[in-house]
Amino acid sequence: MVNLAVDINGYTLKNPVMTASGTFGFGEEYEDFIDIDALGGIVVKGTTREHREGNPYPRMAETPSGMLNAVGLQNKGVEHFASNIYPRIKHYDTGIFVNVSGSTIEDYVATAERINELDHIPGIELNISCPNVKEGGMSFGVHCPSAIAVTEAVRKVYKKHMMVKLSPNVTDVTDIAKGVEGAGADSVSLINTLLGMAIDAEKRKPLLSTITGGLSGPAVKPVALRMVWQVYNAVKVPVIGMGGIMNATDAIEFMLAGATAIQVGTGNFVDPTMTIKILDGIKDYMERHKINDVNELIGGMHV
Amino acid sequence: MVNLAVDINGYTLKNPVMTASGTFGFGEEYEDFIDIDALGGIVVKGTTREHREGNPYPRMAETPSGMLNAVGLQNKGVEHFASNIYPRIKHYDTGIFVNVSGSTIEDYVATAERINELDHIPGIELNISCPNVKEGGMSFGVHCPSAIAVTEAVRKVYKKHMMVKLSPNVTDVTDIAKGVEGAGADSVSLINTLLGMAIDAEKRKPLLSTITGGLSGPAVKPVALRMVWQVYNAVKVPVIGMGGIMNATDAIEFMLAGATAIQVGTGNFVDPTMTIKILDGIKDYMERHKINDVNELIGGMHV
Amino acid sequence: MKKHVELFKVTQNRRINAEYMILHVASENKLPEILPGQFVEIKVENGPNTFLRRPISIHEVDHDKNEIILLIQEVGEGTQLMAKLQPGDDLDMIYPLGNSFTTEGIKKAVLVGGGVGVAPMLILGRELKAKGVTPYFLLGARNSEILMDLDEYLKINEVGVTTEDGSQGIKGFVTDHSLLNEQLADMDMVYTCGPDPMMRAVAAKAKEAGVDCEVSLENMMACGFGACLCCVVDTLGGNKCTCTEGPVFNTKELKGW
Amino acid sequence: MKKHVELFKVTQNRRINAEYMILHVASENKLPEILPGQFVEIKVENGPNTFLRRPISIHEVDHDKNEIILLIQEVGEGTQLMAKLQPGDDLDMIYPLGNSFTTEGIKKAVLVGGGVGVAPMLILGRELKAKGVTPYFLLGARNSEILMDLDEYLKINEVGVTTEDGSQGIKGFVTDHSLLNEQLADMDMVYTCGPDPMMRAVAAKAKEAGVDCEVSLENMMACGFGACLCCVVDTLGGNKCTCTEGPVFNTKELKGW
Ligand SMILES: Cc1cc2nc3c(=O)[nH]c(=O)nc-3n(C[C@H](O)[C@H](O)[C@H](O)COP(=O)(O)OP(=O)(O)OC[C@H]3O[C@@H](n4cnc5c(N)ncnc54)[C@H](O)[C@@H]3O)c2cc1C
Ligand SMILES: Cc1cc2nc3c(=O)[nH]c(=O)nc-3n(C[C@H](O)[C@H](O)[C@H](O)COP(=O)(O)OP(=O)(O)OC[C@H]3O[C@@H](n4cnc5c(N)ncnc54)[C@H](O)[C@@H]3O)c2cc1C
Ligand SMILES: Cc1cc2nc3c(=O)[nH]c(=O)nc-3n(C[C@H](O)[C@H](O)[C@H](O)COP(=O)(O)O)c2cc1C
Ligand SMILES: Cc1cc2nc3c(=O)[nH]c(=O)nc-3n(C[C@H](O)[C@H](O)[C@H](O)COP(=O)(O)O)c2cc1C
Ligand code: FES
Ligand code: FES
Repeated sequence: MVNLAVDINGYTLKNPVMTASGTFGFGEEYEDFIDIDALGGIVVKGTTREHREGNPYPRMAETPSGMLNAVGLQNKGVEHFASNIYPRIKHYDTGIFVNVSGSTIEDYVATAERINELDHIPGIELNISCPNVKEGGMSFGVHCPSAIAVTEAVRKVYKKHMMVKLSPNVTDVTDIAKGVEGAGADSVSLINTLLGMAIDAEKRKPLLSTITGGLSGPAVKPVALRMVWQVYNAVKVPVIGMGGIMNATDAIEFMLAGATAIQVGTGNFVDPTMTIKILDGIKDYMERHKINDVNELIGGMHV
Repeated sequence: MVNLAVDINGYTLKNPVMTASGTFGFGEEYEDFIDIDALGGIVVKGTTREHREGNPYPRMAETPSGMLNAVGLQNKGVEHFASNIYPRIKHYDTGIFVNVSGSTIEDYVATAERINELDHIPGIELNISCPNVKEGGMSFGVHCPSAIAVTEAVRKVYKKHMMVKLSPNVTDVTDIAKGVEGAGADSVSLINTLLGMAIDAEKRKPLLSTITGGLSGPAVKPVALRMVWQVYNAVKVPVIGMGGIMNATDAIEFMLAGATAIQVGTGNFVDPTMTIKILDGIKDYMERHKINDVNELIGGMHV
Repeated sequence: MKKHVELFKVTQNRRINAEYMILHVASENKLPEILPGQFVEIKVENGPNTFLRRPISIHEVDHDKNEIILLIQEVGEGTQLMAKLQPGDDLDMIYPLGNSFTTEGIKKAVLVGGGVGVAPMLILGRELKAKGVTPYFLLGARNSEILMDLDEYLKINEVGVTTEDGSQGIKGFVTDHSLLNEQLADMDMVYTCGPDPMMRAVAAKAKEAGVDCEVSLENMMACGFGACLCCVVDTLGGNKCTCTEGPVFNTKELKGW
Repeated sequence: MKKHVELFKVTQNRRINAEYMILHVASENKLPEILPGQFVEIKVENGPNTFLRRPISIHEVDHDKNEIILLIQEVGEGTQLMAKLQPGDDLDMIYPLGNSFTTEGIKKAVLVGGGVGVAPMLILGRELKAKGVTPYFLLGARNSEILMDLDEYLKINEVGVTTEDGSQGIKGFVTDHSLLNEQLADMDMVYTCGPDPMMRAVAAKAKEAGVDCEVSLENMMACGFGACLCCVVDTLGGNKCTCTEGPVFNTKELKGW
């Protein structure tokens, strides 16, 4: 038997396959298709202090090998999550991470504090990289001082695993990664979506209500892989990689570039069973390459 | 008859369709396929002060809806261009722009000075955004002070049209755009390639000799469109847009987002007649939409 | 209702006119219950520009043959590739998705389909008839060339027709037909699916007459099963997902209708 | 030589074994002169992961029928889609590309093809024979199952065969064959195309025997016609483009060979 378990700085995932926030609902949306418990971890929907309606429709556009979204963190607020959703999903035998977002540092802190009380949530993913909200979100994550400030503030109140999700819309992602590592991040995840735009040439109008939105899917994979590799070489905390992963080969590429675990995002929409196929594919690869421990893949690219 | 001519800050292109540097050789490579004189302009290969061998093979990898390249400015130097290539191509009845690159400010200045002497070259494209060279190149273009410094220095010696080519690998492209505008750029062109990486999972090796390379093609189009729109709203000089343009609809989207002219890059490899098809497609679109002057499209997106 | 992701086999692909075709796809398994108004999400293979699945309404279900029947209009690359499917080809679908039209407590109803929006009306008409409701069909098209073959509908009940050029039925829009005017007050429900302006015009007629109206929305979808929150419509109860809480909505719930 | 971009029609697609097929494509126009060693760049339609064209050597040319004949091995998505082409399908090609093998001043030559690398050897063998040169073929394959049909080669001259499992011809690699050992000193030229390690081994044999060796390189290409500078090989004269200054190089020019 091969070992698939990976350790992300003190917390063990039974395997490196996780799901990306905003693409996997609360897990429940996928229960008809797969066994959630088979996954290494799931990151649930972006959660904020208060209820948010998100952006107006239209919120998505298809692009070459990818999509733009402008959902804008629609969610019912952390209290609703804690009282209504958490009780329904806490039985999952997988690492449930809550993606925490906000417009102010106080928002982030209040949300993280509330999540800290939930026994079956081993960690949060601090989303300082959402490009689809007017205030906060990505603006925190693209400048070092604000990224550090929000991470430090949340660190004070959040006692479990704190993963910080980085934005690719920066000149030097390693700066921010080192900053949040210094501010107490237990791990970093990347990439969030690349800021993009799409236009309907016939109607001469933007395709999204917000004009710009977040690009995801295979189109961004080369950028994501590059950033994972850069960050892996810059920080000591584990890196969780994502961006366009559609199959086991993609997942393995991210691990070779330095990811300890990976998240599947947009791919879940195309094939809701994709995570399980990726998990099986990783096992096949390990057998073919005679690798007994998946940890051997991490940063295993020969340069 | 519709008007296709556009003015880029004093220089008139007979139509808005140009070709992107490094993808169109010196024009000669396409003579078998199209009439070069039909184009609005061509930007020839990245040219440096001295001969450069470029990076070792392998230099390219295919990615979803795009490609990575790591050519690394292979060229025979500006003197070779001036004495050997220029005499062969100067008869083209189209705007020939030379893409100027370098490792130091002195390099850029020396190259631009030499090009300034060539009568049939109406302008240069200052490449401060090449991700594939160890020194100079992109490092100038991702920070405002160095972008301004190189632009100012070249402005002193270069008397004709100076287009400055911007890197997308930055937190805020409008900062750099405003900086180079202030430093004397007559126009800005964008985007150059996004820094990316590809891995061969079976061999556990990077696919490029340089590990990372520049991503181009339709995959980057949403990012490019967004940046063109941001820069159009930030500067007064004309914007020349590119990134993943494969057909007339794409080209029109860039113009609606604010581009005065567009450049076709990677698309030339897929179809060496693509520029002409785009030109014809723009005319069709104008007829269908009863637009007599292509200038009406510039920034014509209704927001 | 449990959702399935399954590889169907194309058994028939019949072109009806220059724009539409009818696609039959069969399952190896016993089909589950499928409600009128539900839809499938199709994975389009070999499309360089069809990254996401495409939502298509369920037009008919043949439980004997375990076939789902779809009415598809060619509009872009995805539907063009569907038009090329041959018997024996695989088709990867997620189904059944979405809610359904309300059929309880209705006696007489008008079913208004415009263009390819007639798709869910056939399965709905059958279901209504089976439940003892009288369904009056009203189908609108640009011209007779792209109007549906009416046989299947006529087997259920009478069919009103409008064409914009008057080449068949009443000349004009569906809202010009007597079914949505003089006869409307008799109805308990108007069901409609079609282009947005048509549905809004139909809903306005229904509102005027004080009759309930259910519309089937065709919002852009990335997933189709409630995971992405891209497909929302603004309702009195806030943003709702068209793919799980719709595609069918009573227009009373919708803001701005 | 003028390059063309043209829509050809597939006239025949014949599978030879589990991995290879032979594709005939016809032009409506008179084909221009095409030299042995030249190649085409094929646009693969409907491939979500085949953005760039695919370079394929010219295997044979039929000037009477204006047909170009290609030998293609299925290795990935692009070649798999080529394998599915049917007579009547369109195929967008840029051709003829690249330089060619040297045929002047040669009397006797060995033509070594490994795997799908035999592709340019048939057209080269014909050309040599027409010029009065005696071509000795040496074809290597993993096993007899994927070895080419030898008929066309035998019509030209004798054919040496090696298979790695000994299922046909000499057991071993092409370099184990007497044509590249005892008989080599008699030759004026060794031409070779195949996997990189094989070509290097062949080149080493030639060097040892003091015989010139021309290799056809299969470097990764983005354009195929000299515009991108991606396909370079390191030569004594600096980086040269495999697509315009190659694919055929005399190994004397290549660094590290
Ligand atoms: C619930 C629902 C049921 C539908 N039922 C049917 C049906 O029964 N028959 C039928 O022919 N069509 C139906 N449609 C519309 C169908 O989904 C689109 O026509 C199809 O996705 C277009 O794909 P394409 O690749 O051919 O065109 P594209 O080139 O992608 O786009 C052409 C146009 O189609 C629309 N469109 C594209 N993608 C989507 C999407 N994911 N969701 C909604 N609209 C889109 C856009 O307005 C676009 O401008 C339905 C849509 C929804 C949401
Ligand atoms: C000058 C030249 C002549 C060739 N002649 C033939 C021939 O006659 N018959 C034949 O079957 N094959 C030939 N090849 C190889 C052929 O181009 C590749 O097998 C093909 O491009 C693979 O495409 P794919 O989509 O099937 O595989 P992919 O999935 O794209 O790749 C599979 C493998 O093929 C190789 N490859 C992919 N793209 C290219 C490219 N653009 N250039 C070179 N290699 C690539 C890579 O090593 C890759 O790992 C030739 C290549 C060159 C450069
Ligand atoms: C529809 C959609 C909604 C998303 N919502 C969130 C979110 O709430 N929080 C977050 O951190 N990332 C969000 N993301 C980003 C993804 O988690 C992921 O970082 C990104 O999509 C790249 O991965 P992918 O290419 O595999 O999708 C969202 C992405 C999509 C497509
Ligand atoms: C093979 C290759 C070589 C390139 N060389 C240069 C160069 O020398 N100078 C430059 O400014 N940009 C260079 N570029 C970038 C293009 O000019 C263009 O900015 C980029 O490819 C985006 O446009 P596209 O998606 O249409 O290709 C190169 C791109 C490619 C693909
Ligand atoms: S389409 Fe994804 S939630 Fe409705
Ligand atoms: S493949 Fe582009 S120069 Fe050779």
